[in-house]
Amino acid sequence: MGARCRRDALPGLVPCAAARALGNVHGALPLGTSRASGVFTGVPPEEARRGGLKLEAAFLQYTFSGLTIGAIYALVALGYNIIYNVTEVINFAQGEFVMLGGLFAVFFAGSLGFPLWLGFPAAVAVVALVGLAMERFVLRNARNATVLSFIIITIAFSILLKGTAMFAWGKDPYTLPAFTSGKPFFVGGAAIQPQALWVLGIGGLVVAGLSLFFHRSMYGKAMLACADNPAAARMMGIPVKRMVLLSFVLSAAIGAVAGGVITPISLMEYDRGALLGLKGFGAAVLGGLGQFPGALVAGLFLGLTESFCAGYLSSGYKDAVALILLLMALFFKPEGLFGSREAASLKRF
Amino acid sequence: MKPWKQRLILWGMAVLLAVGWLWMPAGADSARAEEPYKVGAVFSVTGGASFLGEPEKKTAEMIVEEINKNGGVDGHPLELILYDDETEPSKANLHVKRLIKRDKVPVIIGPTTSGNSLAVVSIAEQSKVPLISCAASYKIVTPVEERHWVFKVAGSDSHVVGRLYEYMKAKGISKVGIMTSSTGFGASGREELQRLAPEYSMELVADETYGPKETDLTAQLTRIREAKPDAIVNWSVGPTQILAVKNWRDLGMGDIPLFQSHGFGSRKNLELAGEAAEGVMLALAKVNVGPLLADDDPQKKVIMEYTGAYEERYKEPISSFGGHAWDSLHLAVAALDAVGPDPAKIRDFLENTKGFVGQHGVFNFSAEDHNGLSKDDLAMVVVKDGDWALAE
Amino acid sequence: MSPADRRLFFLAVLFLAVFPQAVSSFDAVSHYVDIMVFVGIYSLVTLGLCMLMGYAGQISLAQAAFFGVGAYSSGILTVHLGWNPWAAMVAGAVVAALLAWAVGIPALRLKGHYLAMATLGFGVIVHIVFKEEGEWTGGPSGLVGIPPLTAGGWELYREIHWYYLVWGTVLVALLFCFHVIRSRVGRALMAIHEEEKAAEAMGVPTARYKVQVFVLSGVFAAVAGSFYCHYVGFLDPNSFDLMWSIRFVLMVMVGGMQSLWGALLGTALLIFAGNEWLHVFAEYEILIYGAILLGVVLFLPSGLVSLFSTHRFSRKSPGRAREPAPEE
Amino acid sequence: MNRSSIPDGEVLNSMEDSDPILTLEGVGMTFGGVTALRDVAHEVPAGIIQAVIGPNGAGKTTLFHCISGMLQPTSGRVLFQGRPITGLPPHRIACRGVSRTFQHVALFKAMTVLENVMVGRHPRSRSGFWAAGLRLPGMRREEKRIREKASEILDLVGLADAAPLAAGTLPLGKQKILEVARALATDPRLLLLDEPAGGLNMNETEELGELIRRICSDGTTVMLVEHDMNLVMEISHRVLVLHYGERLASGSPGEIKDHPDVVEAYLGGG
Repeated sequence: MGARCRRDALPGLVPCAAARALGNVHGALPLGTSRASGVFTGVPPEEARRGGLKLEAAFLQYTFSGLTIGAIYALVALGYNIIYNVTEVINFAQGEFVMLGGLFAVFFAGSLGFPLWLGFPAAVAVVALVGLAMERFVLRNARNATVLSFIIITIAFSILLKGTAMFAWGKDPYTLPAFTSGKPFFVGGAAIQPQALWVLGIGGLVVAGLSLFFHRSMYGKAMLACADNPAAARMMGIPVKRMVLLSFVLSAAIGAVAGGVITPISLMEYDRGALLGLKGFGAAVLGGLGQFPGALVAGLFLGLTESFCAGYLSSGYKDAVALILLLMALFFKPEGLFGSREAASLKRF
Repeated sequence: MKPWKQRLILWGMAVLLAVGWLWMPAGADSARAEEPYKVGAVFSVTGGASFLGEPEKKTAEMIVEEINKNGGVDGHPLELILYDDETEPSKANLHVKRLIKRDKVPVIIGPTTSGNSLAVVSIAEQSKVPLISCAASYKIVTPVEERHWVFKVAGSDSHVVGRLYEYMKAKGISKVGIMTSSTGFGASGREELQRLAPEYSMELVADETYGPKETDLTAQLTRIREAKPDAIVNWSVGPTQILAVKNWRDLGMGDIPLFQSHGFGSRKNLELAGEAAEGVMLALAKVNVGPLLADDDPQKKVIMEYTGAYEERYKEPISSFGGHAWDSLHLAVAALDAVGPDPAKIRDFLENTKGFVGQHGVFNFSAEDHNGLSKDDLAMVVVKDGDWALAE
Repeated sequence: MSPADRRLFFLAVLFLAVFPQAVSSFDAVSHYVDIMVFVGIYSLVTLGLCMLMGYAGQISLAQAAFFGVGAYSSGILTVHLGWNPWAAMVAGAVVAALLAWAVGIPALRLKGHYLAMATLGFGVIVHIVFKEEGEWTGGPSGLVGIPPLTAGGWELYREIHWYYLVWGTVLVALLFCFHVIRSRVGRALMAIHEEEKAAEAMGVPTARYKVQVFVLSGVFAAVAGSFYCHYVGFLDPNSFDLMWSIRFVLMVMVGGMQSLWGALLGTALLIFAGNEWLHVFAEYEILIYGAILLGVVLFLPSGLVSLFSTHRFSRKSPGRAREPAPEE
Repeated sequence: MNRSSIPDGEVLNSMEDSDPILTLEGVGMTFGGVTALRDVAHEVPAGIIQAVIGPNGAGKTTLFHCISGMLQPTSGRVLFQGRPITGLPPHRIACRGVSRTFQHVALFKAMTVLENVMVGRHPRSRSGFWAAGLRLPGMRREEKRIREKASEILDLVGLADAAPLAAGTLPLGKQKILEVARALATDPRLLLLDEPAGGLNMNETEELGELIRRICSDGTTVMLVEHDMNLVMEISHRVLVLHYGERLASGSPGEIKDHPDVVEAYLGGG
């Protein structure tokens, strides 16, 4: 056994000493500021080039992983926006939809052995049903509830979802095979997993589909009308109740899509929802609550910020960065980076 | 609210409370013909550390049944009073007090986690009841002058780190990049990795931490790669240790060997990580690799017996954490058998126990060492063809 | 304090005074005193939260953070800097007050969902700080070596001492809150809860009051945290995470957030349930929490106190809690 | 629109020599492109009942919001007793002596009638958290004074019997009166009443008119937005007419009744 280790697992134990020294130079430098390694005297130009390339590769790597997780945040943010637009309720259980989406995808595609093209939509459909149940059987029963009650109700529901998931799947993390197998490929020294492309692609599709839905279809337009003025919408014969229901279904489905595509990359377990939900909310607020393009940009921005923070500053405080951004946005620009103050002032804060 | 409705709910609650009262286990004063020997246990059966506490609970229950079937301890039936602290220090605190005050147990095994153990050591000290913790932190039994009544059966992280560094040194590795999760487990590992590095002339060229809910470790690994280490050590439990393996493989870093903490030592992790885990190395307690042990290994027999019984009864692979419950409970039983249910005598017996063959090693306690294990009780293991194999 | 509340208060004092003697004679419940110490500690937190939520109508999902700030201030100052525990306790309260003030000014301009999310985000950030600043807080491994509380030369090591210390503090805090409620300030808080615009037009500086009551709740939580710190003698960041903030809200809501008695009742019920009665359910506990929360909000929005005679328990006239009185 | 059709300055001077208690200087308010008030200038002499009338959407309530600080005018400024109050938060304006009622009743419904009025004493009392929590003697004396004053006001408006009831349980007419009582408790120099007679029956309206007169004769200037023209014409000394956010006319009730622009606005603009 030892021989195997020495040959296969531990090669290159004696790399060129100069490269090591260089590595240390870079290790000690603030990485983000020293792209041009050549400025250090005494460093051979060839090594300098290699060092520079490495830094570039790191930068690219952070960008790719930031965009991937950012796409997920953006999807979660879209979910918040859809419900908020129609009901002005913030659904604290949004993150749990993501968790459920991932775990149901594992259930259908992994445990039941469905092919992925069937298992993934099945997972989305089931989670959409959960969203439907949440609106129909819980929120609708709280008719005269105060804002506070709505907050507590959605929190309570998220606890229930989390607890149920813990029962159904236990506490272990689950993984899902990538949508397409294949080795990661390298761009400029940075590794990209094929699944990351699926995340970005499907995220893009969802956004495109949503904008078509809201701007072209009757249903979508009717939903937006409910958001603007429910009383007027009701008078014009739009079934507001059904629109509210639809908004929960849609938003749960989008959350499930996010969960399904990210699981092959990051695994999924029962208590992942809260943090994803919180960060998605951060993206929604940064982008201006109710603003679809804003959510998209803000989600990617948040993902990149986190990734760069983990890469260049401190990985321990990575999660805090997103939340600090959220607080800053809430405190100083509650209408969001891309929203207008006027539009925001008309909303019920 | 209508008055009759009010009354209905009030009565309903009163009935529930009454039922709850009656349900409570009978107090210690209920006399029985055959006075049983009691052992108290506090495990994290639920909550964040349930993956540790649950096999501990199962193991303890299995052992008690076995012992009672074979005539009990010195003629007395063994009674295990087990509470779940839900991985919360305040509950561990309450339960240990309850075991001492209400249940009047002469010895306590657990708690499961280092945090909860540290939250109760002072109670054991004040109440003068011996406590055999199943957690790893060295702080539980140091300084030993202030831990007169506290023992632990889990090897310290310093043993694991020592074993890893020893192996690396033998392989000519000197620059190490470490990545640890910001949990009690990860933080303790990080502390030991930093503390012991000079002793084995290791240079830590990278030191990354990450949250336990992290979804992507490529940034951390990329940073480590920048620092050009000879080897990487990841120290975490839960999904992040799988992510570390996957991302390490995806980033094409297979030429830098990856060492994991002993937390990786469960078959479930091997399944989750799949092919990516080939070549990952770790230092494990021998209980994990029973079948691989040489026949003349002193632990082979007890490990194989435990493994067989547990897997037959629960239809699931053993985990090394259940081994802690085995060790602590058998130590407690040995003490009860020898000196009876007297806390002070049990303590003295435990402190003088030598050569006790358990699941996690051969224990040699002394007044200076309330753990009794060393790094030599661990085996270096490598992942090969989706299974464990002994390294060297 | 209304006559009914005063009667109840004296009953409560009486009950609390004899409780330890009463339970200590029964082995089966002798440890209830220990549980009551925790009930007392958490009651301090929920009393403050009740003032904030039930009276001023502002939600906070950050109470665990203030609880933690108090606990860690006490822990760090006594362990690393060797302070006297009582001085550390005061320092912890001051730190929490400053923090609540600094966060409250921008945060309490927000309403409803936004306020909830802002406080939630703040709470999570504080939790991350507890985990990351390992040099001071002990990080995720926890802070050990916290000295016991001493009073007048002798150590507080027996549960009964703790019991009287904690419950004495709770009763003082309760009295303080009752006095505040039945005053100009309390009326202003309730006015903010009901019609913020109208309150403002009546000359109530709503922003300042909201921040003040937020600070009050933060200070209460911090003092409770200091007690917790010395009582348990060990701090783990997970005792101050989001789930605890939600639990505090749950305690207040279950008891009935429109009444200070409700906060005490809810706290006692949930702590006893969590430590004694829900063990039967073990893993199901999380589900039961969710179900209780949902059930209370949907079917019993004014909490358990609304089941008792409304005259005695609820505040003077809590909107939804009471059937409309007949017109003159 | 010709906005100076009535030379009100002369009329005012002939009627009141004192300084105006309220001066509006070119007050304008726009909401995202919609103009609610445009360049409104006006002076309210102290001690009178000043009505503000106009068709729906004329900007009357917006004007009240601008005076009481609920809204910040986008242009111009408001002077109270000669000092600008634009930009002050509503509670500071209330402390200066401007109080108001709301078009849609905004009582503290779960609090008792007496407590509602006691909240109104807020700007005229001072004890804070500490004083209250510790029940300092000063606070107890003050509390007693607040209670006495509030009862006195309830007596004045005829709600003394309802004192211990929850405000939300009163019939609408009484709620409207309670709003006035609550506003009176702040000892206002200027009282803004936003449609106080809305939803009241004939008898109640009459009583209200009496009450407003009494308030005015006690030295409080009253500004009143009202649709009930009989009430307006009966009790007010001056009337300001707003139309599409602009000042259309101002004068005595008699002058306004016959003013051609006003007649046209009401008939034409409805």
